[in-house]
This record gives sequence, structure tokens and C-alpha cells, in this order.
Amino acid sequence: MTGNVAIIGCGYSPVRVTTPEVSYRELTFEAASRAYADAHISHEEIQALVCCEEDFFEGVSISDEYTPDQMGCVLRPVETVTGDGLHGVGVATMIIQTGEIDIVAVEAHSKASNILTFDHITEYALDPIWNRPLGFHPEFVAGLEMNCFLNESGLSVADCDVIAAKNRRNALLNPIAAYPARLSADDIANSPDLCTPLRQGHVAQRADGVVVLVLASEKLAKKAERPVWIRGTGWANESPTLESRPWGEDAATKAAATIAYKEAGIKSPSKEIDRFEVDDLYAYREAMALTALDAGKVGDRVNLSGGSIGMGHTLDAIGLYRTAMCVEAIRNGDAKTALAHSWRGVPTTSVALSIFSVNHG
Amino acid sequence: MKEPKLGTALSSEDFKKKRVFTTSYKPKAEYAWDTGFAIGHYLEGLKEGKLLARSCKKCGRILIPPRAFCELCFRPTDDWIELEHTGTINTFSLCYITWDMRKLTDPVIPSVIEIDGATEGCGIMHMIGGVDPKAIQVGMKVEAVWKPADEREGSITDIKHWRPIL
Amino acid sequence: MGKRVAVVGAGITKFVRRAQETPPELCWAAASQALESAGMSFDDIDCVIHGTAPDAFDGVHMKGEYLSAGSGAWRKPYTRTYVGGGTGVYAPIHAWKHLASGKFRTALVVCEEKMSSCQPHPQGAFITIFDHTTERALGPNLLWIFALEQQRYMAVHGITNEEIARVAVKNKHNAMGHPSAQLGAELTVDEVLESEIMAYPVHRLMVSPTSDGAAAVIMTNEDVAKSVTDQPVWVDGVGWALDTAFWTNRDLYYPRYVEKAAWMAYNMAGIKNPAEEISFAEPYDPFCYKELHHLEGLQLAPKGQAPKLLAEGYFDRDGKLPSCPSGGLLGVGNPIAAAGMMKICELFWQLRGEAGERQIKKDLRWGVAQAWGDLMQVGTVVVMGRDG
Amino acid sequence: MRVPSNQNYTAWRGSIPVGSLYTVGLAGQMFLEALKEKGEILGSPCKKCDKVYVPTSIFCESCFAELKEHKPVKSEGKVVSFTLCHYDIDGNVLNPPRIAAAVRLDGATSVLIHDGLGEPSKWEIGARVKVKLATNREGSILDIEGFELI
Repeated sequence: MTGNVAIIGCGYSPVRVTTPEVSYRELTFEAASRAYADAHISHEEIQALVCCEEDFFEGVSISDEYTPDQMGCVLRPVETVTGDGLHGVGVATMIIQTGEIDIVAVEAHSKASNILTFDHITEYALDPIWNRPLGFHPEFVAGLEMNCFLNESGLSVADCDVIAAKNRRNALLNPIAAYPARLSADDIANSPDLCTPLRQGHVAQRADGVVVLVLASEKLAKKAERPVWIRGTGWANESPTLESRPWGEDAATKAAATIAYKEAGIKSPSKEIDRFEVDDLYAYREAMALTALDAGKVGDRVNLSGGSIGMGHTLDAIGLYRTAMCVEAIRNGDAKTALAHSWRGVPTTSVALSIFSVNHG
Repeated sequence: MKEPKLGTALSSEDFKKKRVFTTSYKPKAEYAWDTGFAIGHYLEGLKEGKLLARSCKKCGRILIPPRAFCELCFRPTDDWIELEHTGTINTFSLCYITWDMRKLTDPVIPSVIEIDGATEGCGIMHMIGGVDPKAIQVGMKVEAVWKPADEREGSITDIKHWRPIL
Repeated sequence: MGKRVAVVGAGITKFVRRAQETPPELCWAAASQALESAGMSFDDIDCVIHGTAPDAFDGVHMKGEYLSAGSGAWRKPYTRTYVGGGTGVYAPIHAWKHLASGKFRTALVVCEEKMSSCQPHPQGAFITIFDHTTERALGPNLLWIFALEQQRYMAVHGITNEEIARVAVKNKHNAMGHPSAQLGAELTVDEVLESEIMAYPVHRLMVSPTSDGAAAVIMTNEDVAKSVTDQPVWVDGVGWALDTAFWTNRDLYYPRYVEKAAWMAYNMAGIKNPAEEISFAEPYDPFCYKELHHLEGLQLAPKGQAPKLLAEGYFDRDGKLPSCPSGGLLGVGNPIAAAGMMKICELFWQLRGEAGERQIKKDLRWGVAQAWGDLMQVGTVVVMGRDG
Repeated sequence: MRVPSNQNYTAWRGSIPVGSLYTVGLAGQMFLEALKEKGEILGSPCKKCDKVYVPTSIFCESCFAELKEHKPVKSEGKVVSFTLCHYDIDGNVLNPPRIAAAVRLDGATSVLIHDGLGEPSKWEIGARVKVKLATNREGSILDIEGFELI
């Protein structure tokens, strides 16, 4: 990477199952206000904005229209990426590294509670010629992937029950989590089958929330109070085609991690990274991601926030909640180096990750 | 440049005569958007026959549609202001096509109407009616024609249209 | 400024009303042609950028994901970016970030739209660009916003519809020389004004068609560019700006967001007097008046004066400042994001002298491409040039 | 002024009211013609990558080369994965569950996704299956009824 970049401001709303008291604009205004206050800057100092969202999550075509106002970024360079918030972190980092712009905000939000037909919208993401006409519940993609992954990895369904229960319990200590619960692996095992071997208890439930980050160049970040340095970013896709992707491994995370580890100079992830906040939209995905991240035996350092299973599935804000949890861990001294990772859910193979550190190496 | 690569044109005949295979789908994409503080009040105001705006004491603007924050000053807005039921045509069109491309004999007349009492230039999109389309001009004064109170439902369509004040 | 970035290859499909190809097939056609034209292989590509407008057109939620393999993103870093109609010119700006930052050396940049999938008519998707709670109940369509903006532009400056109709005549004529073109034609101003009124003051022949198609470019850093071609075309300036979504609170007569984006790009390129220094332009022309509106926003004509300059032949292909030598969206067609990318391709071909019968017959230093979109709200601007 | 309440209109309902008509594309047309007319499963080999795409493709995802040759693969193959779907998309319980299967047909490197037929408890990863064709074939993926255990 050319030029160091840091997160100098982080603001979010607590994750909630529903947020009927505020519109998406009002919810975002709150998170942006917090982020700018945290960074000790005014909205006028934001030089560019990257938003991450999808039309059919918003119920709006060309939904990027509605991004600038609640971020205080009217008439400024604003773009929308249809990616997870961590894709946005990657893009914002590059914007600063061009040397043309010093401060960039990244925003992603979820008003998942406003979507009345979520499964139908997921179905609309399936290939219209080969997959959609079959009429399976779209979560069949996760069922296929989980079964193949367990078969190839030697892990069991019970291992996934343990992961899910762990994340629900971890969320008990996280005041902004929407789904904290004192559940045991048995409780998860007793939840109904969805797409065998996938159970209800393995699935992150949807929730509302907004995260806003402020990223700055080294010149400005050095003056900031508690900068968290971005050591490496990576993102990648495997095939979107169900037919031609590998089913038992997360090849996209492997490709993305190769880029990010190289940038961050990380050779032994499990030794050099203190904390992992990784995708767990389905419990098996946590294990799959750790394998792809080459992070074996780090069980007690994974998704201490509760992950998406404990905090809630916040659509494309997932990666930014993972990031926010890493930022807090680093600022609190609980970690020196942390990794945030996200996946965009079925039927995609789209992943993004970033590595954060207390110093810039 | 080279000759373009692919982009094979099909005619409507090709579809009618099933020369190419197709699939079709109608997504079920339904939403209930939280209206929140600003728009929740705005809709209730319409139900009551009021046009509500929000003021920002920092920049002095009076904003319609109302918002909970001033997008320029980036601070919460301060007060509710009830606006006049009159305004000025900022721009308009005579449209002979519906949103789903059906043709109309008599045009619908969308317009941006600057509302009296709001900051100059601050308007809403709404319809002009009750007038010969040929007579409409930019700059014309108009007034709101409301639906009767018992037909209003907390929607922008609680105003039927805006009629020129002749 | 960051490292220098170049365009080294371009590819395009035909633009047609209904294409047989699937959206990923269209992407692959344009992207693979761009690779060939750059003389590069798939392994040479470090990252992939896709630009495409609303999902409702192609009819796939998360369509960026759906289009990824056709765009060449297999196991590569891939993002899809969009700013409504501004997307086609925005995608290369997004790619510029990947390269000027030094993170990647090469990028494949693909834009696609298959509007014919949208039933019963692509226009139906446009009702959902309006505010769901305060505007959609009025039953708006896309023609409204164009008609409202054109009316305001005409009213403020006293411009006539005859002056505006001339844009269609010029662009459909220019498109006769474009092998991808869907609607090239030789027309008169009267014929344009005699076509049916869709939304006064907008007539049918003042509107670009709905189209299917894709276009792509290969962009690289300076080192790679110099190793693969003797004729790199440099991306000397980029700019983008998004105005408030409260569009009824703005004066639509002038695109201030285009001005803002244009100065960002001109400053980066070191251009102080664009009307003198820019050799030719590809402003966004989905409707006739938009080209004039945008030429003013791009600082290539004084406010309200673009129609007069047009009438004088100033913007003809052999005029002082050729505008839309490609034939634009009005002539070549308008598969939204791909149409913007077509303008980037045109800059590339013109600056390399490869535009065939469309080639502008003068020495070209800088070309500017611009697109626009959302709720009359976004300006995206790219300045490309030869070594000067 | 007395401010109206915001408690009566807390949510506004709406939809994205579009429909879609999809052409099956150049590759899809070839695949479905072979399936409909001959009951064959057509694949597209990429010699460079040692891959065979099923259904057909006009390009290789891994090396981006044009694939010009298309030839049938076998109608038998091996289960790469499967899942038992206990609900339909509207949340209705399916009893017995529906089997979704990913099967690598002999001669292909990709899988084909379709219904698994027969008794769910008999399905396992690695099992041998064969394609069951539909009686009336109209040129869609539904010209295949699913996979039967051998």
C-alpha cells in the first residue's frame, strides 16, 4: 500500500430487531453525527463519501440517490458500491491513497425490518434461467454448501451448534447486540431443520442498524486522538454460478486474504492477529472462513462481539459492525491487531476483509 | 475500433414465434418503510389538511418536505412551521404517458410548486389541475385543492391537485 | 496526484433494443474484446470493476454479483459501483482509484445494461427512483423529471424547442458512423418537432431509446501502459459530485453538480480554460436538452448559450468543439451504464485516431466525457488526453 | 402551533412493481435445444483449464477464453452435495422435505443443480445418480425432472 490510512471516527446505532421510531435517514444521521463527533471534525471536512447498499434492500431503484443528505455530504464526491461495508473500507482507503483526498466517510445501513418479503428478494438474486425456476427456498444454497463443507472438513453439525450458541452468549456482554441469549449447543440442536443440515439456530436473524466510519490520511490521522490503522484490505469473488463454484471451501476469502495479508505483512495469522470478527451469517460459515483465513486454533478470539448470530444480520452493514467491534477492541487495548471479514450471503461468493492495528507497522 | 462483438438483435416476432427460449418472473418485493419523525408528522399533517415544514435556525431555511435534520448545517431542525396552501409553479410538464407507458389523451400535469411560507425555491412535486393545460405557465400562482377531510388518509394525494389562482 | 493511469484497450457490443445474449454474455463480449484490443491476457488483470444501473432492468437482485464472472471477476477483487445514469463514466473513475492508489496495476472495467428484460416496459422501473413515501403516490415516470428540468432550463433562459431539437439531428447523424449504433438517422429539426409529444416539451425523437449492450475498457498504471502500447490514452482528471436528494428544493435550470465535478477533473488535469483547452466532448445526452445543459455545466459554453453555439455548428464533428462525435445516447443507444462507458471508449478511439469515419479531423489534445443521473443530481467527469 | 402526532402513519407500504422476461442467451439456447430435442446434457469444455461447464457457456470463467466446442456429457454422475428443504419460499412446511442436489455428471467438472428424487434418507454425498427427463419438454431447466439414485 502507498500511504498509511487510519480510521479516526466510528459511529453507529445500536443493532435492533426493529427501529420504527426513525426513518433510514434519521437513523443514519444519528450514526454520522456520532462518527464525526468521534473524529472531532465537522461534516464540512468530509471530502468524499462511499455508501454500500442494494436497490432491493432499500425498495428503491437507483437507491444511491438518497445517500448524501443524512451524511452531510451534499454536492460532494459521493459514490455507492453494491458491496458490504468492508468493500467500502477498501474503496475509501484507495481514494485516500491516490493522494487527492484526505478524509473519506464510509456508510452502510440496514432497515431489514422494512423488507416484508426478504426470501422472495433473495430468490430474485438466483440465476433466472437455471436456478430460480426450480423454486427451492433460496436458503437451499446454504444447505448445499454446509453439507459439502462438513463432509470435506470432517466437522459435524454439533460443531456448528457450538458456534451458534457461543455467539449468542458472547452477545450478552455486548450492549448493542440485538440477539443476546444464554443458549446452549443443545438448544441450537433442538431448533427446527431448515435445509438439512442447516438449522434455524445456525442462522443470523435480521436486524436494523447503521455504521459510519471516518477514514483519514496519515498526515491527518497522526493528529487524531485514537487512530486505528488500516494495515491491509482485500476483497474477492468466486463464481456467482452455483454450477461452477467449489462447494466445500471459501475460495473467495482465500483470495482476498492473500492480498490483505501481503499488504499487512502478516505471515502467521493466528499468531499475529489478536482478534477475529468474521462472517457468521450461518454458523458453519464461521468455521469455513477461519479455514480460508488460515486461522486455525483461534476459537477464543473469534466473534467476541457475538458476530452476526449474536448481534443481528444487518445486510451490507455487517462488515462495518465487525469493523466497529475491532476498532473498539483496539482502542480499549483488548487487541493490537484485529481482522474484520464479511460475506454477502446467499447466493453470492462475495467477501471482503480488512486488518486493523494500533500502529501502522 | 473493431466491429462490435455480439449484441444479437431479436425482434418481437422472435419472441412471439418462440424462436428463442425464455423464462419469466415477477418478484415479490414489498416493503413497509418507517416514516420516522419528520415524514410521520408530515403525513399526519396532510390528513389534517396542513402542509408542515421544518425550520433550521442556523441557516434560517424553512424546509418542505420536512426533515429531522438540516442537510446543509448538519444539525437537527428546530421547529414545525405550517405553510400556506398557495404557491408558485417553478416548472411543469404536460405528460401523455403513464408510469407504465400507457398513452393518455388528456395529459397529467406534474409540476414543482414552490410553497408560500417556505424558503424561496423550496418546493414539492405535485400535480396541476382544474385548468386548460395550454394556459399554464412557469411563475403562475396556484392553490391546493384538498380532498374532503373524510377522504384524506395521510398521503401526499390528500391534496388532489393545485389549481391556478386566476 | 497519485500515479498516472491510462486506458489501453476498449471493447463494445452492438447496442440493440432486445439482445439474445444474457447479461453475463454481453459483459464477456465487451470485456474480452477490450482485452484483445489491449493485447493483454486475463492473467494480466489484477482487479475488476463493474458499473451497471438499477437491478430492476436486468431483473436480478444483487446484479453486480450475477454479472461478476461475465465481467472477468473469477477469484479477483471485484466491486460494482453505481451512481444511477452517471455510472458509465463513474466506473472508470472507480477504477482510477484502484490504480492511482498503487494497490493494483491493471483493471478490467465493464459496464452493462439489459433493459429489455424489464417488463412490461423498462420505464416501469423508474417509478421506484422517486421518494417512496412522498412522491410515488403521484404515479411519476422518468419523462416527468426530464420534462420538468427542460421546461425550467427553457423558461429561465428563453430557449425554444427548435434550438433543443437540433441536438437530435446532430447526434443521430453522427451515429451513422458508429457500428454499434441502434438509432443513427438523417433527420431534420421539423421531423423531431413533429414526432409525438411524450411529456411537453419533450418529443419522442428527443429521447434516447431503451437498449441492451455492454462496453469495457482496460486501465493500467503508467509502467504497464508503456509496456503494452505506444499509444496510451491518459486519464488526466476525474471528478464526481452528488447533489441533495431533495431535488424539488433546487433550481433545475443549471447542473451545479456537473460544474463541481468538472472543476475537480480540470484541476487535476491542470486545465484552466476548458472551453479553449478541451478538444472535444462527450457530454451525457439521454434527452436533447441534456447535452446543452451539460455543455454549460462542463464550462464549455456560457450559461444559456449552448443552444446558440449549437445552431452555429460549433459542436458539429467538424466544428470548433465537437460534441458527441460518437452519436451519443440519442444515436448509438442508451443501455444506461454501457452508454456512459461508450463515451469513454469514444474518447479512447478518437484520441488514438481509431474512430474510423467518425474521426475528428483535427489535432486532439484532451477529450472530456461526462454522465449524469439519479434525481437530476449526479455529475461524473473524466478528462482523457494524449501525451501533450 | 399544535403539532400533529407522528404515531398514526409510522410506516408507508409499497413495492417495486416490475416483472422480468429473460432470454436464455446464446449458450442457454444450445443447451436447452439439445435437452429438449435429444434429451442430451450439453457441456462446454475448456481445454486450457481442464474444465467442462454444464450447462453450456460461451466463455470460460477461469481463463475468459471463448468456448466454441460444445458436446454432451453423461446423464449419470455423483452427488457433490444435497440438502433437505423443509420449507417452501412462503414458509409452508414441506413434508416430506424436498431434496435439492448438486450433481457432477460424468465428463463434467461443474455440477448441475436440481431436485433429488426418491426417499430422502437414502441420499448421501458420493452416491451415484442419473438424470430423469421430463416427459413433455419445452425448453427450460424443468425439462429435467431431477436426479434418481442408481
